[in-house]
Amino acid sequence: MKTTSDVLIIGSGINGSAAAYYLAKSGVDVTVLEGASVIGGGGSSRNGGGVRQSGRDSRELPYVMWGIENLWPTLSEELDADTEYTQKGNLRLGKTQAHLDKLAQLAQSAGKVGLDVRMIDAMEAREINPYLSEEVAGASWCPTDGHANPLKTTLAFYRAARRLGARFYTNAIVERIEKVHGRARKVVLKNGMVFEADCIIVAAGYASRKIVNSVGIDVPMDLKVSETLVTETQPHMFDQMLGTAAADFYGHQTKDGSFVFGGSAGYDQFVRHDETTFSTPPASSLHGPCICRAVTGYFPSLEHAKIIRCWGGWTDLCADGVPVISPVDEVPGLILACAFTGHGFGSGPVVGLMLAQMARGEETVVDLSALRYDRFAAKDKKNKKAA
Amino acid sequence: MTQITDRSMRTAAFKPEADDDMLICRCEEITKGEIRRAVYEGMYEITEIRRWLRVGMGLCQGQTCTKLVQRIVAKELGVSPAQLESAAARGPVRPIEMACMGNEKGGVC
Amino acid sequence: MERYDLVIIGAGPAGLSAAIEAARCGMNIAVYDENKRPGGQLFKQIHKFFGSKEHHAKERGFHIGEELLAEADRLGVDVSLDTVVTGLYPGNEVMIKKGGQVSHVRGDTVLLAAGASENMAPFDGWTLPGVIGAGAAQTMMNLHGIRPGSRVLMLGSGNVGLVVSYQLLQAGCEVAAVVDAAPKIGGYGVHAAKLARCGVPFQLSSTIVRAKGGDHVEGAVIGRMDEHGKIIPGSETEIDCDTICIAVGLSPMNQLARMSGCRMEQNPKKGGCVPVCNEYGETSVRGLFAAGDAEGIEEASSAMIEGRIAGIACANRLGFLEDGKAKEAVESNEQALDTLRQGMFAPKNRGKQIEKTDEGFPVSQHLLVTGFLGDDEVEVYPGVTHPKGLHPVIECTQNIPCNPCQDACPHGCIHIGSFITALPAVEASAECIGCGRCVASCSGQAIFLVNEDIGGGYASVTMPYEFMPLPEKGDIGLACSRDGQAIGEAEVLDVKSVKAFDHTNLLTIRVPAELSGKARFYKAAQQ
Amino acid sequence: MDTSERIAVHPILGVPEKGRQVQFTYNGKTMSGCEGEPVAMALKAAGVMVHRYTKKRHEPRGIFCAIGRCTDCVMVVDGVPNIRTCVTPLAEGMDVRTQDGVTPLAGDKADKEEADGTI
Repeated sequence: MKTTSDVLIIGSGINGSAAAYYLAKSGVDVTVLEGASVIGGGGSSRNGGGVRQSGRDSRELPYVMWGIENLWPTLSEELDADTEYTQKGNLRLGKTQAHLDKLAQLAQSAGKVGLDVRMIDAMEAREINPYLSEEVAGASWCPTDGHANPLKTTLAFYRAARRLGARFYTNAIVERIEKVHGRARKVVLKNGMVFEADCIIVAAGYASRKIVNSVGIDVPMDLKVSETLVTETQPHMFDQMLGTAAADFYGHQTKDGSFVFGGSAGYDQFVRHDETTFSTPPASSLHGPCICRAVTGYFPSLEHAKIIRCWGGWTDLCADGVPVISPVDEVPGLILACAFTGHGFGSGPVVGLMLAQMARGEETVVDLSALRYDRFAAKDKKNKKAA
Repeated sequence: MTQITDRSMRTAAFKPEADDDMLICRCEEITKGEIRRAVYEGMYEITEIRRWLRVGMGLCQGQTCTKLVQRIVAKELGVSPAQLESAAARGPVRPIEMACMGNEKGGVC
Repeated sequence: MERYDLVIIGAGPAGLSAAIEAARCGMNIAVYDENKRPGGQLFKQIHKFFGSKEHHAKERGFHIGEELLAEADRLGVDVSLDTVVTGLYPGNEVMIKKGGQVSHVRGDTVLLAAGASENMAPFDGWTLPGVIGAGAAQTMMNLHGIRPGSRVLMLGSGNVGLVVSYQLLQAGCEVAAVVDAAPKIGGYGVHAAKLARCGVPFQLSSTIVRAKGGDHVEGAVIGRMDEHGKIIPGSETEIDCDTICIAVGLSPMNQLARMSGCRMEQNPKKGGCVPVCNEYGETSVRGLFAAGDAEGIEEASSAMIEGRIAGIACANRLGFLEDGKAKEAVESNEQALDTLRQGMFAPKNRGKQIEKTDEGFPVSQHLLVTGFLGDDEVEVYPGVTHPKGLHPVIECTQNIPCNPCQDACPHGCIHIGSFITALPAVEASAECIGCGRCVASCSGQAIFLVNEDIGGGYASVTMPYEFMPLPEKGDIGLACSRDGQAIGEAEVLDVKSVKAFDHTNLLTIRVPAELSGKARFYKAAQQ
Repeated sequence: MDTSERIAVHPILGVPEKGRQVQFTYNGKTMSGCEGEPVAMALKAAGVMVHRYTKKRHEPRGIFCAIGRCTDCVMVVDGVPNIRTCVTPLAEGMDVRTQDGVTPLAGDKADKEEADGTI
């Protein structure tokens, strides 16, 4: 077993696996350590599959837009696997004036960054999606948004990286990082094994927090449960990604015809967790019914669709709602990508690409200075700065 | 000390077998050959096989093929089927119409 | 949220037995079952059960189901049918679906008694309409009165395969053959013998290579396997059939257990992945119990006792039954369970080669391969004797936990002793009065009344007969040997149908005296 | 109705208890079965083996588990696809159609119209 490499990646989710792929592709010797028994078993496999720009914070938009323009359209070919990427737009639905105001505000700020997203009325929304209920009052419409299959995309990056010689180890639970000569260098596993590399990328979801704590770095993040359900295969209805201003559900119809919908029950941040089951939160009996009510409120004709599976995942919720994607100046050799706050899937490919660039010491394709690890400041300081 | 799993160990070429075309997952119509190839491509866990191929994710939720898949994967990896971790069980264990699941007794508070 | 002292998932033998015990202690119980009828698989079981008299032996499964239900009813247990438990959540919360509604229910104790699911064996064409599970065959013919097919090939020679094959014959289907990959018949020899004397051939070390047909089964190709499980080239033969029935074992239903987060184990002796339970059936999640096939694949008789133990344990846990009484009740049930788990087919002996019976008699290898005892072989067993006049001949040659025949004989002709798995012996000194109770009481249909000399060079043989149409006195037909071959002419001397015999008719035929040790079945002459 | 698929008298169970005879349509064709018995049983009694064709390989499927688990017997019943016919009670006037993938088998519509005399 080889325990030294150029780059060590902690976490085999879409960010870690994509970084491994782009590194291996450029000839870098890379090893991925995954604490769970399965590859990409965390948020990467437990999300609604959105590949979207609309509804995002303007700090995220530049790289997400870059990824959708440059990586997603050819990703299936690149990885030699069907990621089921579908770019047929995103309807973010509203039922009340307050909803529409909220959507309009988001659309406006996204427009400023150059995203094609506009408000449409109920009639136009129904032209795009004839299944909408009478309750829908309007929507924001972003034609370049879409969705993909997160399970397949994550595993496709893994498979492609593995084909290129990237090494993956599962059940490799990281205990801590150790510095050598002032640089992050060693990764010590819970079982005592030590891996070494010139560069260490931490992309381990919420678990990243404890790992980087070992070298004196902290990211203000918390855990929140998010649940998703899937229906039996249904006749084809529509291709758009869906979201709502009320954030009561999101989702889409997949290539095989089933619907995947996520949503919240309102108690998501209070679900108990223990550290040994990070990848499998206890499912709650409340989410399924909640999501069903939400969905049928917008899509009454889905009432006969049968739910065959519900599952939960942990969201690594950041204090300011956007991730940390950043080299850590205080600990040379350490790169951090975490706190994706529940919307990290669609950005996975471009984040992986940029992590690879950071590891090679190159400029990233998009400037990420707004997502640095040391951006967090007290409320009053921030206000002062803004003033 | 727990053993970590090296996902790079398999390097020999994939060898087709006579019954590779036989369906294993009846719902999603996945063959033995597809499952074997997935293992060869690095999907060592039942969960990964499911996610990669949709084996056991169809109408019956794996009630028919789970043991068969386990046996095939175990054979490919050269381990006993009992050593493989089952995929997580998820509710609802029987399909429920959305209208029904959303209709909770006592209504919504 | 609704809350019960005990929530039972599954109204089969284990669930109902637990409900009965718990209700006796005054617990507030909810029982949920997804089927439209309670009783689990019992209502598909139309054969008589093995075991001890105290535990429903010689009763047909569906009658046991009716009794359990009546008892549960008397005790005021509310069985909620057509009610699906869709999930088991932290805190022993159960989500149920009934009608068009879901609801959340909590149990201070919860019992998983959801039974088993069938294993499957894939082969080329196994998805063709006409390939069905053995459970499907039972459901179709015994619940709905529909024949699964007219000529059926059975894959699997375990008890399920054997019992269902016999039921297929009773429903008026032909059974083309029983095929098994194993080199030996997996189920009870007596079940195999019932099929063999009806002429059903066994093809062991063989498997189905493919099902033939366009849009439904029109035949099958089977092949012999070498020791590595590969088909021997050139060994393929075609079998004419329109239905293929798969009976290759059961696995515990474990989705709810796995959802609950209780500790699970892969246990081949229990048939698969099961919750780790203590002696009372409690899982690693406090208050969550499991019993019956969901806890490990066994017979329905064991499931009932496991259910009782779990019911008692739940009552004790919540203070409805004091420690001393609970301990006593559990112990007596455990003894009964232990008794059922003895003999050659005990869970602990699964996969073992057994050459000799507990008494030291050789186990008939012929029976294990062909399904019937050799004419000479049968002579060594203690149930086979040749006194003058009428006497029982018991062709029971394996150590199975079963003893109703011993008590069936009012004259003490039959002796098993206190050890329930011992082979029955015919007492030479006792006198047979020809009542036939032993014949009807034998769940394995392995007891015959024989009079080797009724004069005129003839012998009489009385056999159990459970087919339609029933022959009539005076009919002339064919006497068949243990392998189902016609060996001579037979005249029906008597047909006895007594209510107490519960649909096991006693058919007495007259055969040439030299066939007295061979004639074991009767076939109407070809019309 | 008294086809060879139905057991008239069973040696142990006697005469099967069945509901009254009702009519339903199968791909537009009128058939009869017993009220309350699973749709799949009524079809089996009428000699229907194929319930659906699969999505990928377009292969025929029929009854397999008969207890609502395997879902091979799903059909389009009263316009709703994926109905497990082995556990769905037959009711008077049901419209049962062969399922192709997740929709009714093409050509049925024409058949039905023909049967209804609308063409």
